[in-house]
Amino acid sequence: MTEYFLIIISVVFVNNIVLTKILGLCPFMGVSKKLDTSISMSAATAFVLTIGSITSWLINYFLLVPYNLEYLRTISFIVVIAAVVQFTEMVMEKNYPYLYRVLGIFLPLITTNCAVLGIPLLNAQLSYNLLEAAIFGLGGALGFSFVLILFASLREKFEGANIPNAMKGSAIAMLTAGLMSLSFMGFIGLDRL
Amino acid sequence: MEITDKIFKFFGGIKPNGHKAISTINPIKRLPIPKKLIIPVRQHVGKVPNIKVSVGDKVLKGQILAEPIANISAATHSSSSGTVVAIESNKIPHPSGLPDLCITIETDGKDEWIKRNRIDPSNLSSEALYETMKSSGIVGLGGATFPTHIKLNSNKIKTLIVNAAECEPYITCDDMAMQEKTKEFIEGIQITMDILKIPHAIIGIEDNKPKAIEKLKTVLNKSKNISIKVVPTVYPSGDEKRLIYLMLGLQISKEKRPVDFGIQVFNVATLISIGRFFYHSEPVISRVVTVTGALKRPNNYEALIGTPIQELIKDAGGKSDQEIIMGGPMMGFKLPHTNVSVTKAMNCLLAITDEMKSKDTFEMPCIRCTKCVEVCPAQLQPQELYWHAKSNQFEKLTEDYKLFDCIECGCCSYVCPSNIPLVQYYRYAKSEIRDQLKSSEVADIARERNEFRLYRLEREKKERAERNAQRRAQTSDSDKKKLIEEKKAAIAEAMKRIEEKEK
Amino acid sequence: MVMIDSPAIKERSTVSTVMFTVILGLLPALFLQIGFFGYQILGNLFVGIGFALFLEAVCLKLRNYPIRPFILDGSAFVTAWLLIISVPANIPIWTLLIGIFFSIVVAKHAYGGIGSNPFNPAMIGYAVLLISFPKIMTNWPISDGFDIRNFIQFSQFISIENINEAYDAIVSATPLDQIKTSLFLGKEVNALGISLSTLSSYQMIAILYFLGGLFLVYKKVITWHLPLSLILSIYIFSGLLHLYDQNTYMSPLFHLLNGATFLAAFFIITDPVSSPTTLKGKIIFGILIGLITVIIRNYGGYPDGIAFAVIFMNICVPLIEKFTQPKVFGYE
Amino acid sequence: MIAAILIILSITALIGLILGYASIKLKTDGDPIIDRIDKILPQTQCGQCGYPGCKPYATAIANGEADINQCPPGGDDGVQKLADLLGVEYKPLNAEHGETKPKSIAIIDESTCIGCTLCIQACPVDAIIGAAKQMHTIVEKECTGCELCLPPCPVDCIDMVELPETTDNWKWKYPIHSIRQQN
Amino acid sequence: MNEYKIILKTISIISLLGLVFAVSLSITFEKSNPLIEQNKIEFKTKLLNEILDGLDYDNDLIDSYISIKPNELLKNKTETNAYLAKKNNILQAVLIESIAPDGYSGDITILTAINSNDEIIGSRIIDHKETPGLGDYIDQKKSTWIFNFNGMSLSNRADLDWRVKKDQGTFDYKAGATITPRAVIKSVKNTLIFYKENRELFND
Amino acid sequence: MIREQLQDGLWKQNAGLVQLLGLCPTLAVTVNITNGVALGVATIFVMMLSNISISPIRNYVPESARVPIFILVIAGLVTIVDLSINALSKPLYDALGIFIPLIVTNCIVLARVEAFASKNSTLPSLYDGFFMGLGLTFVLIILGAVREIVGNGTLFQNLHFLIGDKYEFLTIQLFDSSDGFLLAALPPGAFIALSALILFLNLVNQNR
Ligand SMILES: Cc1cc2nc3c(=O)[nH]c(=O)nc-3n(C[C@H](O)[C@H](O)[C@H](O)COP(=O)(O)O)c2cc1C
Ligand SMILES: Cc1cc2nc3c(=O)[nH]c(=O)nc-3n(C[C@H](O)[C@H](O)[C@H](O)COP(=O)(O)O)c2cc1C
Ligand SMILES: Cc1cc2nc3c(=O)[nH]c(=O)nc-3n(C[C@H](O)[C@H](O)[C@H](O)COP(=O)(O)O)c2cc1C
Ligand SMILES: Cc1cc2nc3c(=O)[nH]c(=O)nc-3n(C[C@H](O)[C@H](O)[C@H](O)CO)c2cc1C
Ligand code: SF4
Ligand code: SF4
Ligand code: SF4
Ligand code: SF4
Ligand code: FES
Repeated sequence: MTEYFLIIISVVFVNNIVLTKILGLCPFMGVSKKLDTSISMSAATAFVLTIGSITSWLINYFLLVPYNLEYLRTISFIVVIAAVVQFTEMVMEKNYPYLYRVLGIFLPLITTNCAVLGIPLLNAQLSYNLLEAAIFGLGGALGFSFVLILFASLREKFEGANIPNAMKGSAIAMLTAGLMSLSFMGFIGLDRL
Repeated sequence: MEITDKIFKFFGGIKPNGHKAISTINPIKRLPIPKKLIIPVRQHVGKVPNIKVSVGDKVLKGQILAEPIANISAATHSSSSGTVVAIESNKIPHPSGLPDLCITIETDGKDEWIKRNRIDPSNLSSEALYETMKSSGIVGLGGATFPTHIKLNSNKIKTLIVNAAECEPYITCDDMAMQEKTKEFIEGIQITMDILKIPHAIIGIEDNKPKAIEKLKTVLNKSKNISIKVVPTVYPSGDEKRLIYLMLGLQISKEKRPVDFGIQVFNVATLISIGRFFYHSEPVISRVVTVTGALKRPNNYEALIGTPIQELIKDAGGKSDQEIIMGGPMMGFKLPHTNVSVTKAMNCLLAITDEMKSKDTFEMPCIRCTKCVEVCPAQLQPQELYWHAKSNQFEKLTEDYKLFDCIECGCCSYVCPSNIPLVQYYRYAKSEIRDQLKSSEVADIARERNEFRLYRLEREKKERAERNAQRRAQTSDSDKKKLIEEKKAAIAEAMKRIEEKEK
Repeated sequence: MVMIDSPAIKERSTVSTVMFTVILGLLPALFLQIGFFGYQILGNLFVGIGFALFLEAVCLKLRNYPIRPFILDGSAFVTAWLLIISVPANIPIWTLLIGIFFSIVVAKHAYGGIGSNPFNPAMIGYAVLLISFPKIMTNWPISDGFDIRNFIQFSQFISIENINEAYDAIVSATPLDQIKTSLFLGKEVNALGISLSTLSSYQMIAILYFLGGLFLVYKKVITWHLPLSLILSIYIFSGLLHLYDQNTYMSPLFHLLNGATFLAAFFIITDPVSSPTTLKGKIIFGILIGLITVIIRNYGGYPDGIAFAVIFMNICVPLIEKFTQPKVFGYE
Repeated sequence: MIAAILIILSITALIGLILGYASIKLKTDGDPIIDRIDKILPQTQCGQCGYPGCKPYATAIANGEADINQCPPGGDDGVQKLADLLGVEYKPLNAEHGETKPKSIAIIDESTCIGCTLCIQACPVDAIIGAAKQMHTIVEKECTGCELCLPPCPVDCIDMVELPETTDNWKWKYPIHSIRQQN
Repeated sequence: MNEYKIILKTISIISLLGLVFAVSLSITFEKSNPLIEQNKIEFKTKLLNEILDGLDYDNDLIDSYISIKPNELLKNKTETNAYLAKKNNILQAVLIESIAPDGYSGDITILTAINSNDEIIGSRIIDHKETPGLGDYIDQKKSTWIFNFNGMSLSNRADLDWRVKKDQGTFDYKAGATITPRAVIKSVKNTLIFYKENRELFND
Repeated sequence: MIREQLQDGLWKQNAGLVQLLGLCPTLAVTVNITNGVALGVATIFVMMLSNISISPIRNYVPESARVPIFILVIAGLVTIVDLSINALSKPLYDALGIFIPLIVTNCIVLARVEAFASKNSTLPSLYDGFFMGLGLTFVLIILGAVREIVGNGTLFQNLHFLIGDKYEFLTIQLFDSSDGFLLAALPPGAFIALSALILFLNLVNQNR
């Protein structure tokens, strides 16, 4: 039990997938302008991440490892993930057209969210079992959603701030991400207990 | 609703120095009838009334100059007898400094009344009463100038609250009126109770008016149906909803009106006017104005509506170039022009003092110290309102932060260490939001009309096509060929023309 | 013509009065600090605040803001002061100036200057220094007790060089740090010989921060919500751990009197700009900072986690505020 | 090699099957975003955006054919709102499509009007009333100020007049003594 | 009918591409794999040789190892390999990997070479997460601290000497970072103890 | 056309600074110039290849499987690059770690495929891949240089992994690395440095 808890603590706080591991930054920067959209985006990403890490684990364990085909990891993982995303996208377009519209170019880009491929790859590297892999995926999703939502809520506030013109937009967002990352450095060591 | 002696203290509020003593030394003063009265046609919220006189007409005191045209509208009367010399745009006391339609009367000094007969409200049907009130020109004299006949036209009212708080610093007109016109005041309350058919009224009065309290208490000694509640002096206890809370412990938001809870609040001056209207058939042609501030002889004046304010200021020992605030120091606005005249809304003329001028006007950014939150009587988050108003985030203002519950009392600005003109930001945002609402309504109409037009054109086209088809069916084959050829030629010609043009 | 907006009258308090009251609250502790550690901290304050004001002026100039009123508002003064008293007095001056640069330029002016910064500038400066120069930041000068001669005796006004070698005679880790090291090495708490009957220099200074903080509450510069919730939170959470195992967790009183607890409770988490404005929000903010601090102190990599806890909670402020909006007059 | 090929092929074939099937089952129609865009547009119906009216422009934006900064009557505010709605970057109004003017309405000089009905046909919101050979008037409340009636008028009898500021439509201004020095 | 076509088209194009890449990838893999494996071996041998510091041996190190189960002294969590250097089939040295779990920020992995006299030939830090600039002086890339172990053995040093100077030992340390060296020293010492206690494992 | 593509790739539509795509490698591997260059070159290579592979088949790709197909191509190419780097320089491979396979998910690659290659013919697509990749590589190099100098006091550390052991002398030691400003080498420093770079770009654009 504790080790699962620690996995979550680790990916959410200590080795946060976005701020410490530096994965999934493009959607982190791109879909954080408004709180509402960021919440939808994190839900979609969380879904894909969890499903993705489970299916990838299955592929790795049952297909690649037995035949010594580890070099096919990248291609097989990502193709499956891309299909999951595409499927999610279609479901969304059908059922939540407005959301689909707002998430815009970032929905297909879930596929290219580094975290989405990174977590299954890390799973394979760390040779986690299925449960651990699923929890790692879920934790990664939580870690991503957590910082994305916090970041979006901060950025919404910036609209009223007297930010210098040259800093407006992506510069201040990047700086904020840096300072957020700085604060996450404080959690170093908590994944040991 | 149970009425007890309990005072319910509301959240927030401030206690600025009252400065009330300076204008209560002398009794209310009357000035001679001015040579010219400049009477704005509209002095209330609502529709502009219809002008009933024309240039050159002789008018008598109390004669209707303009008649209400809709429910939310009020009449305007002549304050003295004389001749209408102009009906034109003129400067009015308004924060914008924009002119509005005014009727200028040259007085004849005779101050001759039109024929008056006493009206007994108990003899009138409610419709007749409503119409009578509509022609009285009585509007809320507490500042809002909302037509009183609407506020009285309800059978749901259970509680009448008399707003005698007069919480703004410097202003003393209600205080003096209660002391000197006690009888008319009580009469007004009585009649209003009769009209509303309720047995009881409460007067809410701040404890910084001991003389008025004393006087009222002695007069009301025998009467059981009018009670007095003395409330602590905290600005803005005079605000309608704060006062209701003070008296009854009932909180009312912007989304509701006191009538919805069976409560109606009237200002002292409004009630006096009601009394005078029913006992003396006197419409609103004058009001008590406090003239105070940086003047030699601050005083209260019973001024005819339309009196140029310079006459009051001169009498109070002021100079003609004095900068004047209309209303109190908290809610009033600086008059863009001081050559305007007394209106129904004018309860106070405050000559700007050195202390006000030296107010540090350097605006620093908000440091979120929440001093403003601690004093906001509407329990809003002024710093958030400011943050979003200054960056035009209107949606958040109305949805998340309830901007329209702000009563613009100015408590937040009063305490803000950063000297931010918070109320100005709120007024700006409110104007913009109202304007956007208005234009989206206009846009909706335009969209509908455009859609209808497109639909109409479509229909016409179809009809025409049908007609053509019918006609074609009647024409012979050779005719058809001919027609086609003609068309072809026409097209070729058109193409040629276009080519030439492009060259 | 004078511009007069309503209201035309105003209470006489300005941002500067607020800020310099804060400095007043910090003065007594400074006196003790000099007595214990020597007047080097004065040199740091002198140079550091000067540099902070200089940077402030440069930023204002670049951003086309009037300089005088913003320099006089005292916020840079407070920020620099808080940063300087949080770092060891023997810090090489260049290091300190880097911290001040991050406080004033990166954490404050990049976000639009006073009032706009989401993060606590002093704590950003502190965290940057701690992460970048852990060696310098964990070696505090050793005190031989309060000595009035520290005020006059010449030692060093500021230090310029790095402490590269082990000067065990003059530097040591702070009590929290020492405890952490000992626990790391498997010692038990009661074997550490730490008693609270005699107050160490750090603890006495902490008590003066507490008193200075009460002064701020009295002056209405801050409300009681933030300090009380932080103090209670640290007390309760560390108390629970202590109850659970007395041998590996220090007593709650130790946690209150050591590290930056009181300084943070009254002077740091109360930074109006970067803390929540709602009352409920303030309480949540204080409690969570306390919780994170206790966790970092007991399990994390840093001896004292307040700076990180503050920055982390700064990130959460907009969300906290969003969910703790008080009810408006008349609404249920 | 064979194993690799088989594995990849089975994965890809499966995916192809699922996605192909989904593309048929989950077909979508209609785009609610058009109405939301149209709601933001000012409905002046002036055609300055390059489309015959606001709705066509809204459709074009939704389909990604038009940029969000082509409507001068909507002004910068409008562009900002569109940017917010669509989650794209704000960009200043494209000057090619004209600039934002204060709201005005058309007035027909009734003494010159010859009653040709040309303006009636041009008006997108039917704000002009009058019959052939009779003097026309414009319903002030309904005129959007699109100026489309100006060019067809053969005798140039239509003028655009700006709505004057009155105490009714007056707005409180943004507080002027802000911290920033004017530069 | 049409629907079938769409599905079929999707399947065929994606599978076709899959085929192309499956083939080209396997070819690339077969071409590059030997190189990659060789790289791995070279890298490891280089490291081992460096620690052995010129020791004379004639066997192929990579192929001659024994597996060590997780145990309390070495603190290894999974089975690790201990390499054996032999000359003429006589054991000259062993290379044992150990983990110091009590570093400041997590595990420190150390590789220690012990010669037939039970003396340390050398130690190297394989992996650590100690604070850069503070605890990372144990790393051979940053300072020569780790070379202090050269020549030490359980018998030629007193117990006390296996300590940092602060604890009256012989090892240098940097002020403010004593946890790291203490952890490393403890782990290296334990490696020697492990070797002493399990000598028979290596001598078969 | 090609001029415009050059300008877009390097400045106006710069992946790392303007479009904010491809951020993960930009921030994660740029602890020194060598990593930056290596990953940059690998990315350029993948972008060019994927653009020219997809451009010719763009008309045969069914809408419903668009992204999976694109990503399949990209992933295949990346794996080839990945295997090659591993075969050529193991230390470099270790240093770049998980970020080589992650070129697959480097947003800029798919973004260019979607935005450009799937709409244009082969040759312009090739240029597009090259210039966009080059723009990103410049950012990688600048960030790498800044972070290496400030954080570690060196320049061209590990360059010999890339070009051979005999060039080890190229590493320049500016000051003792234990005096380095550690923040620069850590994740927060990466963000802050990129922020500074964007600020610089904004300032230049403002002044023009
Ligand atoms: C636009 C507007 C509409 C109002 N409608 C009503 C109404 O329908 N019935 C009523 O009794 N009072 C109505 N009132 C009067 C208010 O209840 C209130 O008494 C008046 O605004 C004076 O309050 P104040 O000066 O605090 O703003 C209305 C007021 C305004 C401004
Ligand atoms: C901040 C504020 C303070 C007010 N103070 C008073 C006051 O002191 N006396 C008063 O009669 N009305 C005051 N009003 C107006 C009342 O809310 C309300 O409009 C009035 O009592 C209604 O009576 P009327 O319709 O007879 O004017 C105040 C309004 C506001 C917003
Ligand atoms: C951020 C930070 C990082 C640290 N990193 C290490 C480290 O890597 N290795 C170490 O031994 N001590 C490290 N320490 C120092 C320990 O907390 C402790 O101060 C030190 O080991 C005790 O040294 P002393 O026995 O010389 O007092 C670090 C301290 C801090 C604040
Ligand atoms: C009660 C109080 C506490 C403050 N605490 C801090 C602080 O912890 N850190 C800081 O940089 N500034 C602090 N300031 C100063 C000021 O608020 C700060 O410089 C602003 O964040 C700058 O925008 C404080 C000010 C007050 C009034
Ligand atoms: S009082 Fe002024 S500075 Fe303080 S929070 Fe309110 S608006 Fe901001
Ligand atoms: S003006 Fe508005 S926000 Fe300010 S205190 Fe009054 S009600 Fe509150
Ligand atoms: S430019 Fe004119 S027609 Fe086009 S959207 Fe704007 S108002 Fe409508
Ligand atoms: S009257 Fe003229 S300006 Fe007004 S809406 Fe019609 S066409 Fe447009
Ligand atoms: S490069 Fe875009 S998410 Fe990682």
